[in-house]
Amino acid sequence: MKKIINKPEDLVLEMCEGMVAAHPNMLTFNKRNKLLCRKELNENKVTLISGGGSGHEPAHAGYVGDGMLDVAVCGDVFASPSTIQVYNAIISSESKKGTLLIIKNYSGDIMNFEAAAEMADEDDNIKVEKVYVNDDVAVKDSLYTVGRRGVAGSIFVHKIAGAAAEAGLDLKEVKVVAEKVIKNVKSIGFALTSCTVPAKGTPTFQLGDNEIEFGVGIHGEPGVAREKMKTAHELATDCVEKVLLELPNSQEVVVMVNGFGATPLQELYVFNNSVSKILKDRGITVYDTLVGNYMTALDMAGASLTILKLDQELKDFYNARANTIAFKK
Amino acid sequence: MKKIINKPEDLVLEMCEGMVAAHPNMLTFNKRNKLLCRKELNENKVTLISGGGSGHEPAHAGYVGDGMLDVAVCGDVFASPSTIQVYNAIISSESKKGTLLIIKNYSGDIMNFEAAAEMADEDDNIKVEKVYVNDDVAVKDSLYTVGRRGVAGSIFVHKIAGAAAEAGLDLKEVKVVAEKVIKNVKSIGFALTSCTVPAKGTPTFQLGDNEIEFGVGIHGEPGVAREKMKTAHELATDCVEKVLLELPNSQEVVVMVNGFGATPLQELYVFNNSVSKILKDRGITVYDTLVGNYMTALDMAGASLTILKLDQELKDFYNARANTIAFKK
Amino acid sequence: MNILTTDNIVNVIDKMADVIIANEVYFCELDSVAGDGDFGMSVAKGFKQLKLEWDSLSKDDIGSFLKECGMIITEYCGGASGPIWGSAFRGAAKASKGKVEVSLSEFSDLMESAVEGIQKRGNAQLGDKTLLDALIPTTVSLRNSADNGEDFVLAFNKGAKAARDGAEKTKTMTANKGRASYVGERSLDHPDAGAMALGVIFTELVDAI
Amino acid sequence: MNILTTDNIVNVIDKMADVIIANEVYFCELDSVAGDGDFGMSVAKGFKQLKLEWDSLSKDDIGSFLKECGMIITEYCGGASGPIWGSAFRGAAKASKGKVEVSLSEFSDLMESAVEGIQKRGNAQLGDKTLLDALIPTTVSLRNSADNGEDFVLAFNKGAKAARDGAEKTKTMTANKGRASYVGERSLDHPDAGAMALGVIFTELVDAI
Ligand SMILES: Nc1ncnc2c1ncn2[C@@H]1O[C@H](COP(=O)(O)OP(=O)(O)O)[C@@H](O)[C@H]1O
Ligand SMILES: Nc1ncnc2c1ncn2[C@@H]1O[C@H](COP(=O)(O)OP(=O)(O)O)[C@@H](O)[C@H]1O
Ligand SMILES: [Mg+2]
Ligand SMILES: [Mg+2]
Ligand SMILES: [Mg+2]
Ligand SMILES: [Mg+2]
Repeated sequence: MKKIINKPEDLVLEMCEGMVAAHPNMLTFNKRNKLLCRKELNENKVTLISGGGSGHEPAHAGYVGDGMLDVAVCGDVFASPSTIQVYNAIISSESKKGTLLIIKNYSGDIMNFEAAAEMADEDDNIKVEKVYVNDDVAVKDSLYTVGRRGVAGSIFVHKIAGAAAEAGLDLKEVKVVAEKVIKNVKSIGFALTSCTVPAKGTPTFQLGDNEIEFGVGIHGEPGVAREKMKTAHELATDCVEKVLLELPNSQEVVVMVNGFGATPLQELYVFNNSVSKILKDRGITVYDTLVGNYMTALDMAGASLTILKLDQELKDFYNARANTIAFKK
Repeated sequence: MKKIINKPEDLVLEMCEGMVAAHPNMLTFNKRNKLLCRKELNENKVTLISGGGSGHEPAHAGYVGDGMLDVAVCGDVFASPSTIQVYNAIISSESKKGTLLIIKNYSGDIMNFEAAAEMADEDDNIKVEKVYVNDDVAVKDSLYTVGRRGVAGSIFVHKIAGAAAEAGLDLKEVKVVAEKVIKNVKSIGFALTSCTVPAKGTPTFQLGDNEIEFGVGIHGEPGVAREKMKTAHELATDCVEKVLLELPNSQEVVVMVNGFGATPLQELYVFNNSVSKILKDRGITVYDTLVGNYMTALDMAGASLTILKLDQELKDFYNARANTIAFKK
Repeated sequence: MNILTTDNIVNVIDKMADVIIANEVYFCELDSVAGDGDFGMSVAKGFKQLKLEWDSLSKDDIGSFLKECGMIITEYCGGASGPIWGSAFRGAAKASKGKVEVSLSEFSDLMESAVEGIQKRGNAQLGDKTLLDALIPTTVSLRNSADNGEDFVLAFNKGAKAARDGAEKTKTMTANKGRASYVGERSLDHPDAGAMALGVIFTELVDAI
Repeated sequence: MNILTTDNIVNVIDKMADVIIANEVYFCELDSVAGDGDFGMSVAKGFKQLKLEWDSLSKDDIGSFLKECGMIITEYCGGASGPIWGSAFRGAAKASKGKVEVSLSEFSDLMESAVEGIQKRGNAQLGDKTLLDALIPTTVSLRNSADNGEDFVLAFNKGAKAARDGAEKTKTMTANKGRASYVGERSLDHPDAGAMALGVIFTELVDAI
């Protein structure tokens, strides 16, 4: 393992401090609970909190700011923040309109965010609502599983629910908007290499020179199938296919081509070239395209495709002003 | 080699097309000459053109737009664009105030940009001025060499000369401002891995598990010394030291912590944490900090530190509005 | 040995922490096959903190000791492990409130209460390919030993075997809970990290009593 | 053989293109040690384009053929190689304007004019660790052969050896021009890619006449 770090134990703390040092006008940092918060909270809007394990930078602190999140809670690498951390996030950002937790659908996050919500509700009388992002379509959803993972689609939830909160909607309404985004956003990813969790020090899995993992998440979990390496165009074809299956009758969409951390922009643009052509061939209008590292998996090489199906309401909120480190509108 | 591409020969073209597909409101594309141009040219300001080999994305097309460049000329991977390409960039973006070429100091780029400037001057009577960015401090400068490489510091030249052009300064004045930036911007980089040039298909150099190349450029050239891997803090100490040696009496600076393509943001922020502490200890005020992939070397893991020493004029131009894909102000 | 005192329990937890910390990397590796590779780190982090705060922990009675352990674990264990291990300890604390010694039967109450705590928080059942597939068999085995009047040493030996067997069985399950469920059929043939870890831990604990 | 006709020159360039294209990866490797690894690709790209447009190239006389080659190379060779090889061809074209055959002495004029073209554009001298360190010795050797009345075959054999020896010598030089200069002392012990390539090319061309 070769990484620009000091000790693995100090990594998350130093990363947060390096982030605040770079953006002192955007963020404040609560060190004990590893909370990255908006510089100025507005107590007259619904508070939005997200977070989860670290290793997904710029998620989630990169989306804290005007028009998006109020607080990002940072867990250790790939590990949900603790109940206590989330609880402190909730009570330190209380607004008059209540708090929405945007949770990626993993059992660890769910348990911690839910327990924290119960504490805040019972002990502090704060209204807390929760939404569960589950945009990854790699694995079939069924009654018998815990459902699908939340991945890069989260950023659209932050953006659009953020705009709804900023527009003054109340807690229930913001939740409805967030759930609409969740219903209409789907993703699929593939890995060219594994990532290396710093505490472990070796790659989570091994891939041959001509192999990829298709259908991976953002934690170095293996995908649903090990496949032969393909061309960018074939990969794009597979991804668009898989995602659109779950978004029938899409007419106008926002596309995100997301890098997992070690894949250069050059390749992401080549991939987007194919995605945009395939969507055009299918008669789907691309309203906007994001290409870059939005939700990463440490130093994994690979990419994901996220498609958000638009309607007028989502489009209006999507277009609203946002000013965060990693997303500006 | 595992990359999200189709054929190496088509890579640059497809990347450009993928870029324009993602940002149709920002860029137009001249396919024959691989020019990425501003959507709307302003014939009443000095035209700014930069470019060079590809593989440095988002440089340079990511800096085309309001307040920065007018045209980016894209060569093949790590290969200067041809004289003909640059010549076409010049004649297709002619303004009433002349054209400034922002050239990174490499013999290939210099020969092609200069020959193109001669052609445009002699055949088309276009006033063309040139500046040479040489911010890399890895190698000692001397009378007997061709000087130092241009690396990530280029982005500050684009930003500040761009603001000067936008403010209506004339060609000579914009050139003077650009040269002031060049004098005051210095960089140093290090590699944790080599990059792989697609046409070659194997890494340019090999590094052991515990080795880095210190003082690398952005083309997979080896650095000035092979060193043992160090902690983030030690690397930051070495880099700040080297850069500040060449910027005596710095009081207020802009810092850029630049990733080479395969290094995740997490590590860049850890690195910045150390950089910001070291600068503080030296009594230097950090006016602004950029952390991210601004000038990459394909899929190289590693980072560079760039410091821009400010004065009031540079600060004012730095603060001016800019709206490009990779840099917004 | 027919009774565990507060001191004995403190010793057992001390040993448990040592085992977890010593196996941090191995537990991460177990979680790498179908999970995200952080399990060892997540659980070790809480137990390292426990060791740090060890001297100031209440050791007045079993219940208050386990409760304080549970709070630290909830706060410091990362990921899913914080709520799961935390609620296990807090569940066990509830069943041993005020007690300064426990019989094997009472110890079984305590373990059942731990299982209940985990299930309340995490909502998983036997067969869901989680650490419950090791923990529930162990608990059942301990209860049987208590009913048969066996002593702690024999009971712990049998309990540890039940955990190892249970962990082994998770190989044949496709995960429903936790991260392994996100990889679908791919988690078949690989045991659950948490269940395997319990097998290791219980085996080592036999020597601690 | 004491004369090269337009046809002969066309053949030599054809063979030269083949050699460059066949050695694309090897030339990239040469450039990897102290350069940026793209030299083979950059130079091959222009010669591939040359082959594509081959049929439509003017073959009326040596000068106009070389001039058209030079234009394509300038446009299609990437990096430093475009201006360097382009000005070499355009320089050679200037010295052979209108000629349908050249003697060895005239051929030497043509080579000297190529060197001049490169130096005008790239500003490098002998000893700067560039392809000039192979090209200039070759040119000198050809001129000597012409002065001694040798024929083309012997002259080309000697010229190729001069190129190889010159390339070999670049190992002891620290680069002043081109990308190798950016790595300072690190370029010592490694030959220049362009010079090495000329050694290979000239050696293969001996068979083409
Ligand atoms: N709902 C649950 N109930 C009980 N145990 C669970 C549950 N979810 C996960 N686990 C256990 O936790 C282990 C994983 O812990 P850890 O790696 O810390 O969490 P994460 O899945 O968040 O990375 C699994 O191996 C499993 O034994
Ligand atoms: N100024 C120069 N004059 C002559 N030859 C040069 C000069 N600069 C570089 N070269 C030659 O070009 C070769 C490198 O070409 P290439 O790899 O295409 O360019 P780049 O350095 O831009 O990557 C060097 O090996 C050297 O022989
Ligand atoms: Mg985890
Ligand atoms: Mg080059
Ligand atoms: Mg895990
Ligand atoms: Mg080169």
